[in-house]
Amino acid sequence: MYYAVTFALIITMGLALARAIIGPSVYDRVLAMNMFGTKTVLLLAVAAFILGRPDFLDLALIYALINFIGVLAVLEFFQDRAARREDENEVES
Amino acid sequence: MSLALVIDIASWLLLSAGGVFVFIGGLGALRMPDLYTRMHAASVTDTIGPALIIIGIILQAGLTLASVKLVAILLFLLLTGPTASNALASASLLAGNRPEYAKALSEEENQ
Amino acid sequence: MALLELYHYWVFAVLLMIGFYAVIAKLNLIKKLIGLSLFQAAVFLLYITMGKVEGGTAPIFVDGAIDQLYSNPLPQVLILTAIVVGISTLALGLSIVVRIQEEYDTIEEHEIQEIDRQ
Amino acid sequence: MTIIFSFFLLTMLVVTAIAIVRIQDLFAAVMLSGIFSLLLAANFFLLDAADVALTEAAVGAGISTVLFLSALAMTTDKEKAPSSNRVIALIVVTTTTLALIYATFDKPAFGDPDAPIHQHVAPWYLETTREAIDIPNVVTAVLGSFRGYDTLGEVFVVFTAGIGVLFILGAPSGKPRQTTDLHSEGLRHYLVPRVVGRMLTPFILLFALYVQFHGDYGPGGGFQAGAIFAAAIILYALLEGEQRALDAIPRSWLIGMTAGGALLYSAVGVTGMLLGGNFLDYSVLADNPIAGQHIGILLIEAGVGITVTGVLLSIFHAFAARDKF
Repeated sequence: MYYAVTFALIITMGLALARAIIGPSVYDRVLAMNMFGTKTVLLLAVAAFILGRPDFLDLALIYALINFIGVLAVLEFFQDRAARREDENEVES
Repeated sequence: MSLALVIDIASWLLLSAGGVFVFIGGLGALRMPDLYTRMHAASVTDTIGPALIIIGIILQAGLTLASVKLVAILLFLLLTGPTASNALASASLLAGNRPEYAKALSEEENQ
Repeated sequence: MALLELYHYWVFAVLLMIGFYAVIAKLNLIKKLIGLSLFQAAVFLLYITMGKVEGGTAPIFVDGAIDQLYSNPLPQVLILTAIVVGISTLALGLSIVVRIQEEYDTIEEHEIQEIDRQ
Repeated sequence: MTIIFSFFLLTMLVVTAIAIVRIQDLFAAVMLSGIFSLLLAANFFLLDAADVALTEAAVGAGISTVLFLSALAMTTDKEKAPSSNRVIALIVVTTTTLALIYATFDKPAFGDPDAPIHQHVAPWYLETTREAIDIPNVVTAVLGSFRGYDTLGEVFVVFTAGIGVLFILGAPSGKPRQTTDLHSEGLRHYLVPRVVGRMLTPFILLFALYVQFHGDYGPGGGFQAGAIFAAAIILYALLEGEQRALDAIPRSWLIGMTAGGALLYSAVGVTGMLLGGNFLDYSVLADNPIAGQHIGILLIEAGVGITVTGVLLSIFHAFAARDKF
């Protein structure tokens, strides 16, 4: 049964990857990355049981925590860029 | 029917339902027409899918340390997933991207 | 099935060369650094692939298991440290790129060379 | 069955790599490298390398994305010219790929237990770890004790790279300072992420400590814990502004941590010498050689963790401070 779930996860990872490559906007790519992260967490959790080493769930746990940082860094980047553009516009006008 | 069999069947049902939801979410994220509908598909299934799959694994693992870790993973996913979607949507709105249906509505009003 | 067994090595070769292509053919310095980290990742993959033993498990002893096969710990040790060293050297490269941007106002290699010629 | 999963994951890895190189938008390339790192870690996990996957998880998904984004913020996020000498480069790359693939036919089959790599040193490590060190995680045993010299060298490389970044970005840029102080603000406009992030930060710190001190028994150790600890502080800096993070751990502390961890590592080695053993021989640290090994590994892992945290945070603050000029 784990195998069926793993296949579903891997196919979904492929779909998310396609979305990340197509884009078109930067937000789509961030969305795809976030989705991909969640799927990886689940894949690692299921794989820990397939490999028979449930003590390796630490890995899935750390992904669940760290993946969030990437999204926040992107937000900060957007905020920064928007503020910079405003500054430039003020200088021009 | 023994209890073990019932638990097995329940966990299989949960796991396959989770797999189906995750797959539908992936399909939605790829096929939907604009950012906000894609986000809808991805974020909703990103909460229900992991919940079903992880509860399914917990039923298999029983009362062990692994289950505690799985509950922690589920909690963190349930916290961070919607938060990330919310933040992303508000960032996109602040940057001036509007949903397709809102654009369509305002066009109708103008006519 | 016999071909599937070599697939890991082929992926290594292809990844290595994709990274190498980015380093030699791309003009943008940040793109070159991304290519360098792809190159690095390919090498990591090669080491870890070689350390895998069929039927083995991660080299962390399982309580009470007798005759359990374990994968090779040595490549894992080398790559574990290499990943952290990799991120530090990547940061060093990025900081040099930032300084180049400040001095030349561009990070495209051909534009930098033009400015240098003047 | 896992080999079929690996097949799909590896194929996705190649597709991602090609997309990274082809895409012109550098921001998209950074996003895709985040995905690349996730895929790589999943592959490592399926190849029995739990420790390596943990390191890649801690470094690849969080810290390297943050570093690339702060570099992009200071430079540009669009690549101008696509490539130079494309044809020659493609010919070189294709020939080399074909040569490498031809060479793989002589390689021992995937997972072959009789491959030359598994005959020398590795079996000895696996056997001796039980008797001489007696901790379950062989990777930590090899890293901390058997190959302690090697790890000491790596710690000093990390240390040197950190110092290098501080030298390069510490110099004044000569441009006038902007009035808007973006980084001191943090993500003030995003209420929900701030609340959730504040809730998560202590858990990440706690988990970093767990990874640090549980490294003898499960996947973990100083390198991973250092990266996770730094990631937690970076999360705090992103949410509350860089200044608040600097108030929590000031720059002088970071410099102290960078040097102190490496010095702690060397000091353990020298102590072993003073007690009559060899450099980095922990057996003499306690009456019982095995207990001595445990103490030694614990101390050097702490040293590694402190240095890695110090270096990664110094690098982050150096980039963030530069952005304000």
